[in-house]
Amino acid sequence: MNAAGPAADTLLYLNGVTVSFDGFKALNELSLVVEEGELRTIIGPNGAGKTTMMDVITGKTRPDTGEVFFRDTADLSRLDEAAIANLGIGRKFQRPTVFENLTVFQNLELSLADSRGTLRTLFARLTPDRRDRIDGTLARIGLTEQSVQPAGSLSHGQKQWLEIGMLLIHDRSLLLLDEPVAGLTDRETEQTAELILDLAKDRTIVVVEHDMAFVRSLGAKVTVLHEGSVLAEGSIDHVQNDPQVIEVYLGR
Amino acid sequence: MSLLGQGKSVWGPGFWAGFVACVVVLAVVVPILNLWVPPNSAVAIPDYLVPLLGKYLCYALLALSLDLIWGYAGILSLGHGAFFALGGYCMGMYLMRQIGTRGVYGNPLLPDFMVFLNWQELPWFWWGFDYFAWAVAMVALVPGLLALVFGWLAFRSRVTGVYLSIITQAMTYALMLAFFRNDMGFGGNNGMTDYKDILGWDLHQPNTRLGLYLVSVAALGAGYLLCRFITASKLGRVLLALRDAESRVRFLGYSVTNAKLFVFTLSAVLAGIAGALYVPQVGIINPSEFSPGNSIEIAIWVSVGGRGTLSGAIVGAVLVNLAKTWLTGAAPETWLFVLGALFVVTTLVIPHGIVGLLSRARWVRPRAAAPLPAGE
Amino acid sequence: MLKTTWYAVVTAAALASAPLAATAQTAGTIKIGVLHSLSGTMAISETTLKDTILMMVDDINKKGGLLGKKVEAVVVDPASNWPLFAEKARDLLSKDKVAVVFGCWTSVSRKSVLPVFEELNGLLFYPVQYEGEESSNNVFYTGAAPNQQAIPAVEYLMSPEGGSAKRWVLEGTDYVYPRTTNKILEAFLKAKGVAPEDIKINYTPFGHSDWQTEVAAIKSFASAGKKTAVVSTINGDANVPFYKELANAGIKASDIPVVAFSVGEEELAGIDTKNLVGHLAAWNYFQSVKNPTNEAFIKQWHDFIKNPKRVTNDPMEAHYIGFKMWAHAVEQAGTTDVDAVRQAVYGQKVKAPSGFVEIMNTNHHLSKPVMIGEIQGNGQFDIVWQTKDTIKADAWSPYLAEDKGKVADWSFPWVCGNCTSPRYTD
Amino acid sequence: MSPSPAIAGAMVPSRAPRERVLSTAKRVRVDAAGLAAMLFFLLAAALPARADEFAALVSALAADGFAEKQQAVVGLGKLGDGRAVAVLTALKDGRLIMAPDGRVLIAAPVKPIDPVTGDEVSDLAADGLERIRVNNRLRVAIEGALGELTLFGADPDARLAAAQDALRHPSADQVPLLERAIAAEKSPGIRAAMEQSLSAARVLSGNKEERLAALRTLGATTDPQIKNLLDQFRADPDTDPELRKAADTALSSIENRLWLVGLAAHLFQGISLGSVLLLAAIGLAITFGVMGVINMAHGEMIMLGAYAAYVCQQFFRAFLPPGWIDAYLVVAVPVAFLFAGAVGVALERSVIRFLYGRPLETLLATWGVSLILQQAVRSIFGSPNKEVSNPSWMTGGFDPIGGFTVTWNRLVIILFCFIVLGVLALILNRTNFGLQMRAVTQNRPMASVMGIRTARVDALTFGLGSGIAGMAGVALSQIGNVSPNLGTIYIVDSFLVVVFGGVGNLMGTLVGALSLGIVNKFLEPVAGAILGKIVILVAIILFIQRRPRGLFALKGRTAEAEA
Repeated sequence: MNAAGPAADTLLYLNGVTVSFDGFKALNELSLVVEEGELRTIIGPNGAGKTTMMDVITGKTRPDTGEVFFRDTADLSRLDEAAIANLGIGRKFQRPTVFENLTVFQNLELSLADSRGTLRTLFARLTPDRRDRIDGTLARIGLTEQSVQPAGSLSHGQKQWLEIGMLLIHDRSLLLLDEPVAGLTDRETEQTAELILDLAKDRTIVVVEHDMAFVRSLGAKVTVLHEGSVLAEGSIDHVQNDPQVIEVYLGR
Repeated sequence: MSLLGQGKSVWGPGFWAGFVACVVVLAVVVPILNLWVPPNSAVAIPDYLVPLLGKYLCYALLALSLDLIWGYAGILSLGHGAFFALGGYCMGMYLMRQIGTRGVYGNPLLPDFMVFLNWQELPWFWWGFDYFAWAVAMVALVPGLLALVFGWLAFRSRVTGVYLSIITQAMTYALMLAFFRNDMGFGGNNGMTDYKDILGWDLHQPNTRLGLYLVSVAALGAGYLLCRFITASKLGRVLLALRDAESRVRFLGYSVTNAKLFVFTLSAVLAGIAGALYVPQVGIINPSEFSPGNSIEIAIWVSVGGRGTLSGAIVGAVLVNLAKTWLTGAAPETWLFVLGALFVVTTLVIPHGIVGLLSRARWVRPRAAAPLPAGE
Repeated sequence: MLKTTWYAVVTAAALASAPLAATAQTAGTIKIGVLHSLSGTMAISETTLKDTILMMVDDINKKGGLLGKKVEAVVVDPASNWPLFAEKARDLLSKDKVAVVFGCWTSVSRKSVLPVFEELNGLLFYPVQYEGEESSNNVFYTGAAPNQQAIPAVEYLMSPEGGSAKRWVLEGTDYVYPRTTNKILEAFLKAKGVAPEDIKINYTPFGHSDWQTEVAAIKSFASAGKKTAVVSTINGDANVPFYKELANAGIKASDIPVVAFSVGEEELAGIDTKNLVGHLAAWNYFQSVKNPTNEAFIKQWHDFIKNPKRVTNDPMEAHYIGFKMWAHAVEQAGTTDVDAVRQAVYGQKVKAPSGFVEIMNTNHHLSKPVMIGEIQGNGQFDIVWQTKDTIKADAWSPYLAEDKGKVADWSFPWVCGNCTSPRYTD
Repeated sequence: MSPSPAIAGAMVPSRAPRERVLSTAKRVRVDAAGLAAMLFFLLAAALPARADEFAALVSALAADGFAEKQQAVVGLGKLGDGRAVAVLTALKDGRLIMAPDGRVLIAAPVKPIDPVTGDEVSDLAADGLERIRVNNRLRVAIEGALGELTLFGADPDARLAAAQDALRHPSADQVPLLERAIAAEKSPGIRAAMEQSLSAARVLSGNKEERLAALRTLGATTDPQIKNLLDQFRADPDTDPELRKAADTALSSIENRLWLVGLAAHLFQGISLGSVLLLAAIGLAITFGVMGVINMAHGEMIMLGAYAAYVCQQFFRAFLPPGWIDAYLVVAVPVAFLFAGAVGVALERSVIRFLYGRPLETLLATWGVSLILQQAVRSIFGSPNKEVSNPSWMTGGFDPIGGFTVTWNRLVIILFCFIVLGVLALILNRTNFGLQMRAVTQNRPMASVMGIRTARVDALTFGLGSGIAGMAGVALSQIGNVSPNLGTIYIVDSFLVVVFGGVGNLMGTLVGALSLGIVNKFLEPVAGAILGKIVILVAIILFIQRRPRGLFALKGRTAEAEA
């Protein structure tokens, strides 16, 4: 590990990450540090590189330059999605992506934390304790009645929760939530906020969000991305008074 | 069928009742109608129908193997005929060796087509095909290995959807050209035919044919149970999941490559077995089995019957080929119109195939079959 | 949902029994099978043969049928699919109980149905020139064997009349007929003292559509100073692009004559022959033959097909001969029983449109005249050479080592199509 | 019924002047015919003494045996009588006929002409006439005789042709003939050709200096026949070593040229094959590449285009003056485009529009459609191939650098192919329709919100793709056969090209097609036609592993996002 390496309690560490598509720099020398157990919200205008950052962390996109470390041991830029997922990094997509043709129950079953080996899955049995954990999660995300419905038939909000549930049940140490309340009613938004705060007790969470009210309600440290790099960082009030941030937001 | 996919209903009594019923019809009623019902009676099944039915069953097994990867894992192979044909060739080579000195040139060492190409000794890849066991092993191994290598290359580098379909087509096309070459040592365009006997039984005897037919029934039944076991397992749900949202499955930590590779290889082996049973019953194997058109037809059987439902694959294969047999005789000038129209109509009117339609029409809930996703 | 399968299977069975179990052997008619591809790649050539048989049936029924019964043709479409040929053959013999089958074009289709005919003791009339190396008791071969087409053609090209060719390109599609023919020709040419380096053999795939390279190769091979000729066993579809390339590359018949064994009037009808004048084909019949029988044949064809532009060709004539012979044999035997008819077919004579009396020999092959025709601008052939008399077909070629001593003779004491000694000793 | 020979002969169509630059064979024929008429009046008067001898030889052409005919032909050649040109040409083209009374006449559109007097003969019924047959041996003799005659003719093309022909069959006895010709020749170009032929002849005869000079001139040729001539010459043991050295230098220079020629030939063949692949694939690049419809009926669209060409040709033959026939192809292109396009639109409206977003279902439906179209064409036109002839301006070829022939039909197709591609690119990138098309294919709902009538755009786009396939069919009818199976030949290759190039990218299709064509043509001589193709297929498969989205893949998140 080089001298500029991350501190001991650092969970996620991005250093000088650059990603460009056909010349357009989606991430530009982005450096970011997330502490163990932290709840971090990331905001920024469209095209600021929020989603690309998630892609880099989860291995969907390889950075052109720069390094990405998890628990200062694993270099994420060398691993593929599955491996990264198995390190305990979970991701919730901007568009809720659940398996529409599987039932809610089956969605959770697939997310259960246990062996992912092809043959193992072929012979996997559904033991009582596993069933209990699934039922527990169903209760926690309030989808017990829907457990045998195809996930495709759920409402938008329910899908969001199911997806969070899928992250829960595979107890990840780091959750990446991409716009978890996009398109939700205020009611649902509140519930989601509670859910996230609840989750944040025992794991690290990074939330990407537009909705300022929601961000405020989380009351966590905020990072502002702009044109692929960090523009400002700090408490919500601090960043909202940052002239650059105001310029960027009012500018558009 | 409540509590979908939680292991109970899939193997419930309802299933076994239906399954046993089908097996009895195929494996008991048919032989009785063939052997003990007087031939002039209306329900009698004359000898010439038996190998025909056997052929349909082989096609059904082939369709099943495609449905496993297309209907459940979303891999549309347009080269599945290649695995079928390879299995067939392995069996064909065994049957050729059985001819011995009964060939046109009566050469004890070489098949006729090698004699006439002035070959002096048996090429290495023909060694061992005098033994049935070896041939059977090859029937599974050759298609399996090809699928393993091809699949590993393709899935590892995440070739998906249409790209995959087209290169599988390229694969079978290349194989067709290769097998057409007389210098390849597989009989060129004529392929292999005029078989005499298998394991000592005379292939021209009706009883031998009935035997082959029964073996086909067994193979289809076993293949069906195997596929059902896979699709009902957690792996089955992983497959469905990756069919619909591949990268999401990766983010869950499953190895998409391995899962695909597993079913693809398995499916290829099933196709190979189907081919091996097909050859002795139709009596010839030649390179046109590799033609891309044939592989596309397999996909058509599946979608006519109902993609993503194992029974649909079987029903589709049987019905389409029945229609073909019938029409080529009854309406030789116009059967292509009918068949073509059939394909257009099925895709337009009953997108989920016959079984899908029945399922909708009746209380049966489609198990993880519908709705099919937008194309991969 | 298994129930659904169950129901489907039942419907399937119902569907199946309807058409398949329909084994109505209507009295008062004699059924004959027509086994020619009406769709797929071979439809191009085979459809015409189907019509020819229908024409003959039509004709014989007009004349009161056979043995006082009407003749009914059962037409099926094996769709250029070789396994389907075998399946359909089985249907015709077992289900429709046809007395005889007229059909097949490609060697592979014949090979595929052969076991079926032998197993069920059926009778097949096969109308196309082929590679020989076969004499089945259940097949009558009414097309040419190699010694009735290939050898005479090459002899002609060697003669001063034909331009005394010294250097040879054997160009063929890669399947058994060209392979065998070229093998025989190679042996023949070497026997005639042609040096190996003066023989170029090349094979291309079916439906080969881009002939630039090959035509260029032929050109340069021919530029060695010696008079060069091309013997083409190129199959059906690939011929059109081949000749178009040939014509446009400016290869004149007077420079490099091309003699083809698979190009007849029907094929020429698909090619613009203006620039191919002088290239050759070898057959046992040409439409341009001048004699009453042929004029009647052509007229009959035009009346039947209702299109005076349609041409006749060699395989059609072969079917004409085959059908007549079978009909005569049935009249003689007074039955359609295969064994009786087979015996009656031996020695049958038919005044053929070729202008010769052709006879069926006990090796199940015909004695036929050989004619060399030059392509004309109007898509017809000018006969520039023909044998004085008919030539008896060799089922087994004297030029092939593996055929040494093989005899095809289904009359006593041989009674065998592939033996080196008689089956019976007096 | 086939028309009686005389009529058949008379029906050889009159040739357009455009054709003068075409193949040697026809140059001799065409111009000799024209020339004969002119020469006739000069010579008829000039050579009365020989007239009877000429007449005798002409009537000898009607002899039964080919041998006698041949003697007569050779005689006519030696005679040097200009009238012979017309006679021999007619004989070669099967226009020389014999009247029942044994008179030998030249068949002409109106009335036969007596070659001796040159008068029209009107006292004959058409049916008694019999065409005088020729065979290849006779043709060789005729060409030889014509060559000798035309060396002194008035027409430069004919003289040039004759000179080059003499180069093809050098022989010692040509020397005096050529020398006289060179002496008489005015045009430097033709004289050069004659001198080359002369040197070829001189290498065989003539004294040492002449031979040395001859060898030096021959070094500049690229004719494989000359190469063989020299090979034999130097192989001859009793050749003087100095000459052998000269021969060697000549040979090596020829070989170098030939190598270059071979390279050029392969390149042309490759581009030609590539252009065919490209034509077959462009339409698919629209329907499949842009719209994402796996159109298995694409091949049948090509087939329909080819039949459209056939129908146009038949129409021209039946209803328009014979002179216009050469224009049929020009008419066929738009006709094919509209027809195939219309069928495409109908197909889109009736079937495909219900299947958007379900590409694999479109595969099955269109496969069904392709079966129907094939059978439909089969039952309308019949199974056998249909004859679609090259218009005279696409017949034959020319030899740009000596050694290989560029055929007109392929050259035209290459040009046509690039024109089509160019126009298409303009439509896509410069027109409003193109803009709408891209809008719809990229974001359907947004496009419809912006007031684009997406349904209409879909139909038109599919129609465009099908129409282009139709035009491809017209082009393919010029090099291949026109049969109901035409489409099935090209469908697999078309998909390979589009996928190899990268779906949704015309540039990719272009580069893909051309590279496949060229590689194929360089492989074929080495590996053979079949192995070559197999190698390429395997190469494509492996390539797709490297670049899972083809040669010109779209980059960025849009491409990675899944359906």
